[in-house]
Amino acid sequence: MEHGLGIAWKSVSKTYNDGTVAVNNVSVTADEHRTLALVGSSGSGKTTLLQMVNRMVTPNSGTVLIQGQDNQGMNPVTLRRSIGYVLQNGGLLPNKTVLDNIATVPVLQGTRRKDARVHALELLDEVGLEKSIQNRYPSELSGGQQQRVGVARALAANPEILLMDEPFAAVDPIVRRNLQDELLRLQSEIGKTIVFVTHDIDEAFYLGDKVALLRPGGTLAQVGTARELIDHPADSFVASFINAGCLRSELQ
Amino acid sequence: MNWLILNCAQILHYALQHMLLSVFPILLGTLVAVPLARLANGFRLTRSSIYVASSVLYAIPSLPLLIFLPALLRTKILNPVNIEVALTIYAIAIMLTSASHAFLSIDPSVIHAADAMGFGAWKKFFQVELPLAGSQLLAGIRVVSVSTISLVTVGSLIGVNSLGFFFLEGYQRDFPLEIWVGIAATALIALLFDQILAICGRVLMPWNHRRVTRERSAA
Amino acid sequence: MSSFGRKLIGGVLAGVVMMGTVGCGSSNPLDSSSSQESDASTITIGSANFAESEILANMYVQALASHGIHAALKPDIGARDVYIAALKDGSIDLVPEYTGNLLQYFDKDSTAHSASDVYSELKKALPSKFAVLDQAKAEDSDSLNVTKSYSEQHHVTSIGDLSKINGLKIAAAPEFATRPYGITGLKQQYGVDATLIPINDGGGATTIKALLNGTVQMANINTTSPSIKTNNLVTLKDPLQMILPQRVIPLISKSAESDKVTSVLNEVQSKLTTQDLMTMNGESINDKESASAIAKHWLQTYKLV
Amino acid sequence: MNVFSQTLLWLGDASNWEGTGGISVRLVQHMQYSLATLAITCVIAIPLACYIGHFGRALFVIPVINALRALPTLGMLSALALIFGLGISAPMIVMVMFAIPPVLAATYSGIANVSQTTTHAMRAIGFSEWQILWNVELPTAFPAILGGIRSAFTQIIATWTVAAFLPVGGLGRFLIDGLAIRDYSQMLGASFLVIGLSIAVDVLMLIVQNTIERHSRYSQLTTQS
Repeated sequence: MEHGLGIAWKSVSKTYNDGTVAVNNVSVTADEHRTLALVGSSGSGKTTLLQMVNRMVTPNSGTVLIQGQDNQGMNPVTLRRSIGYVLQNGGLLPNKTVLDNIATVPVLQGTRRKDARVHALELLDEVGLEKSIQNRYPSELSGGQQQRVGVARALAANPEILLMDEPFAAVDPIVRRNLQDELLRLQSEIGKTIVFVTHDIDEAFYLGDKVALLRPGGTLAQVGTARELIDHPADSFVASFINAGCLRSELQ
Repeated sequence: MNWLILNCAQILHYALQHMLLSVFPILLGTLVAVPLARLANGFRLTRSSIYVASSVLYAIPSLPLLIFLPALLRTKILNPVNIEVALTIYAIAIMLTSASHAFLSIDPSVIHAADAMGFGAWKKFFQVELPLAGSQLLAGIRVVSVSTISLVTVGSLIGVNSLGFFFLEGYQRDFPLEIWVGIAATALIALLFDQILAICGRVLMPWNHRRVTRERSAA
Repeated sequence: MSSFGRKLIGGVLAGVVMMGTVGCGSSNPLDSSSSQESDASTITIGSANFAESEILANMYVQALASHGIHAALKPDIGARDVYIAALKDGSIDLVPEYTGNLLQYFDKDSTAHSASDVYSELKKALPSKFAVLDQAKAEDSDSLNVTKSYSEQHHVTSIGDLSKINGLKIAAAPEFATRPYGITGLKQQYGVDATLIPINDGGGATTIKALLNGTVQMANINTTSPSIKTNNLVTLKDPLQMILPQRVIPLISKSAESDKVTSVLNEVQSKLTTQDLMTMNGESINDKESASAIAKHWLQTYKLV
Repeated sequence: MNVFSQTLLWLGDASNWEGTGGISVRLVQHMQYSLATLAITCVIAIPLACYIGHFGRALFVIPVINALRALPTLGMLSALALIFGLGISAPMIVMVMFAIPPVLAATYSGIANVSQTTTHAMRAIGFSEWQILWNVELPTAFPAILGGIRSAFTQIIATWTVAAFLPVGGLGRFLIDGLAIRDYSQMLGASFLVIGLSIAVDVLMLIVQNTIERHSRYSQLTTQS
């Protein structure tokens, strides 16, 4: 497998059977060991694009290449186990303890439960959680704690790729900033290929090495670094989207 | 009141018989209905007809079913298997609908997360769907248990005796105390089974009983 | 999904469940009662759904037990048709019976009337699988009763006197409708039209209440029931002997018969008198004693236990 | 199975349908008993559920009434028969007692899920308690009430067959009397009639439910939301 390719969406489109066009002929790449932020308002197809990577959504046309290989050719179950996935509400299994939640994917891959639990304990540290919460259930954790466990679970199987679907949207701004800093620190240490979906342009600029801005109706407005989008917005839509965001960041 | 003391051996005998006759249908009814409901849920066609199937099964009057089973099963008339099979059919009728609702009530985002993590169908059923539908399934089993325990008494009309014996003998001898003792004993057994099921629920599903502790954010 | 379509599939699903459970039921290992019967030493004794039958069944069980024969009791099975079917399929091996009714059950148009004729005809009429032991002196037969006031008011002392009264209602067990001494018998032999009010208490308290409060004009009550005397009811005479003599007699499957069983039970039969039946019925209905206690008490008085 | 052919013969034989003990008389009796039971049940259960649902008081009544379901039918029938004697009152009371829980639970849940904010707002505008109940809570709860009545009705029809243990009419008579003389055809025929009756009633109620829902725009709105 060639290195340096990360994830490539090749003119992918998706129309749901109730007729809504979620993604309309989008081509974009996520560089390896870098973070791509997919940003846009709701209905811009950012989550659909993300879910094409681990084949939770199958595009009507176009292909998704993972390190140069078409993901349609891979077995969906093994593919999903090799990709970390963080959902908005943490997506934790309410009936398992924090430790068992984190150890879920390695156990699915066949690791012995005891070893998986040891590794899970280390991950608790990495995402900044105390060991004392290991036997608690998700319903006993705060929003911030649940998100951290979600990230730890996604990292448990040591995947190459990490998909994050608005993971910090449901927490208050202060905790969100902490989580964002944690993610940047982690990324600097472990260098995963991260695809981060958000509707908040500041978060996209703050976290994304590259930012892809999507228009409602699932078309790509512009792709580039934060600096490029701010200095040379491709059109009025990009400019107004960014200005709305920047106004807020100047006030902070 | 000394009737109670004089006959407590007989009462205990029939109470034990009553419990034995009820346990089997409750367990088998649940073991059959839960997977069947999950399977039927899978297809849109059968999902909507679960309610109809249950109401048809439940509409069958108990007496003729008890009479015809010996002929259908080629068993002896007084063999308790007949009433066990009849009660199991009723247990399935009740359990089908509540099991179907239980599985439909699971939070879709958790199912989505499980799929995304790469759970296979069987693992997802046992490790995710069954535990999460657990509390509603348990409510269904408790309804089945109560109705089975009270339905066992109909067996006395065809010679398969349980606490129902006291209803018939009390009615013949114009002896209300005997009937009320039978009713009280049946209700007590229903309560006993109900509490046992409740305790099983608490032990098997601890996550249902712990709420958010005081916010101790780690950041 | 049209509602009819759902109904159809629902019906099919119900059918599948029914067949599945019935199928697995028939091959069901949990068959506690039949394993109990299979060991030859145990003899299972059943009883009909009224007190006296249960007392007699307890009596036989305790008598056999005291002679080392293990006997299991299956009380309160149901009416004659039900416990005879249970005897046929081996659910039970023996049941207390009454000569007249049993004869008429197996041979509707028998003409025997005296107790000894009935007994000899009965032995001939029995299906090959069954046998009867000695008939006791004790007799408990069906009897049609009216209240004293009704009898005086309508000058009714014999069944025939009823033929001129219409709108007659009689309280009896459901099977009375088809018995030769029942609704059919009344019509054919005495020309009496009566509608049956089916009461499931074996001629017990509810039947008496129905007679006393006028819901019914007539009631079928066992002659050994104490309530006839206590309510000074008038038992109607049966000149045409529609109701045959009903001596107590054990009906047994030949497969369970043995000399020991026969000798023990015949000894009990030889001691049993009609008066005993009346006292025992009194102990059950008035003193609310259990059938097993009454049977034990009787066996002890005759030192059979 | 020849018993099926005998049953069809029994059902087909016109003489079985006539006379006081005939099928038609007992079928009508069965419907009369069931309708009377349903009427009495609704008169008791619906107002009670309205009171509990609307005012939120006497909530302990719900579990107590649900516990009634644990009582054995045969036991209650024989116990009350000794108190009330012959006649229809004993079985009627037992049947009503077993029919109240489903109707009460359905009506209560229908009324209780009208959000407190709406009732509070209406009270603030000046609606009287009765107007709130009549104009909002009952119309919203109507589909749930109909569902409760429907399940109670089928249960009533089936349970009246056991009531024939006592000297009452109805299709159950064929079952209890058939049981005594092991007359399969009479029993199977009667049980076909009972199942047919309960399915017919179920479909009828379904049609009534759908037509009512289609016409009243208001309840349509609430069921969709």
